[in-house]
Amino acid sequence: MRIRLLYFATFKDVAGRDSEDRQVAGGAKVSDLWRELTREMPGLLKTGSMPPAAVNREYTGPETVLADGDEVAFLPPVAGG
Amino acid sequence: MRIRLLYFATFKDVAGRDSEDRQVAGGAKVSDLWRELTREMPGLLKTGSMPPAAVNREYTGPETVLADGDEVAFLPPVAGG
Amino acid sequence: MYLTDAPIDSAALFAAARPSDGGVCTFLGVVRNHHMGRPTERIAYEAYGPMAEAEIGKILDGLAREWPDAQVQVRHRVGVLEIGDVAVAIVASAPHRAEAFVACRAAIDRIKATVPIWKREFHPDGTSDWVDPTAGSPPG
Amino acid sequence: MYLTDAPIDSAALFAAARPSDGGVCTFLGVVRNHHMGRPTERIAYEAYGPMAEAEIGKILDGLAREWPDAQVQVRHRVGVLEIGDVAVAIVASAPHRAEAFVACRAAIDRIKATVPIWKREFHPDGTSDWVDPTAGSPPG
Repeated sequence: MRIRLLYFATFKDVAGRDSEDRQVAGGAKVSDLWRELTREMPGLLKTGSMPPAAVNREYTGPETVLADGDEVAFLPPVAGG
Repeated sequence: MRIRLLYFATFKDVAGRDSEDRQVAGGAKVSDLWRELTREMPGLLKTGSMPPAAVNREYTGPETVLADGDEVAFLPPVAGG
Repeated sequence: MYLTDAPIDSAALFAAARPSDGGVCTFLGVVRNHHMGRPTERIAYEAYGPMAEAEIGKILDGLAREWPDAQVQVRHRVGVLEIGDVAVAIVASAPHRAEAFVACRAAIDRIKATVPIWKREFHPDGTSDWVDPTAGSPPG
Repeated sequence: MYLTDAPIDSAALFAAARPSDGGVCTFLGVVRNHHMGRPTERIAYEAYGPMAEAEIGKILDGLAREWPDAQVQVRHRVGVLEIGDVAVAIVASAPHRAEAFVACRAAIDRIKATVPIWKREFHPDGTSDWVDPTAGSPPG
């Protein structure tokens, strides 16, 4: 199945892009996707362990199972205000 | 000796004036002046016991001894803001 | 200099923030249409002018000692105000927000506690009375 | 609706106070010329727009439940801001000042904690970096 992945701030710099469509295995969890991404781009680990994740624009935990068409983002430390 | 007495807010309503020059005895304290005023105008007591007093535009206590030319005011409960 | 009988220009107060200030906390005290369950039509503010100026100055001196990084400005209206008019404006700016908030809150609390200013509320039924915050009213 | 790439019109936010409101507490987050001891020249704000809008909405819903008498408004800039520009404006109005202060403070604290907005600081030496508030910087 296919998800839409968004990159922001320092993660966008590391990835060199702001978004991509990506194939993930059926039943894959948020934490599985993060592991896969950090294998490809170890630079993502510079903010430490798995950052907060959002699926379809809502914060969610590492155990959330991804679904086809999900919009997924890992969020570097936020700094609004 | 002579002092300048100022009235504000509800005390101005009770006194029917906003200021007056007044003779006080040498050595008179703030509390003596208040007692004298409340004898003349018992309506001043409607805010309770002796209110905060100011001599020459500074808060002061009941034991302060008055001096010739002092500007004195008893202050009803303040309500700025 | 802290009291004025003209409308308060809040924008001018904001403009005084320094380039090093990252947080600006403002409090506006506004004439509201009710007090202790009774409707209010307008309010007349009266001050012991010279003493009020001096007291506000002392409060600002105290704030500067307690929160030296904060810069606090105060304006208070006197005269007759209508519903929605700004009676008092406090602008506290500081490098970080925590100090801006605490200095702003302390400023308005202390002004209400000690500055010789009084207000007479006028009600729609034609009556009026001097507000006595010590008589059990909620804080304004 | 909470994010904007145009200058924030604080006056318009003030104008939303209701006739029953006696206290208006405002917080302006302003771009300052320093951060963690380093000089700042300008800041670029980036947001995960749709999620940021939703998160601010949830924060406002939570504030309305906790302080039902307070009315809170929020605007947050995105894009490149210069020193002194307003990055975020919170206006909390309530019948009494205590609620206005606490709702305003809670609003900015929660916005900083969870809304997906990032800022890149540009320094006079030509370098730049993403601000990481979890890296031990003082609160802004």
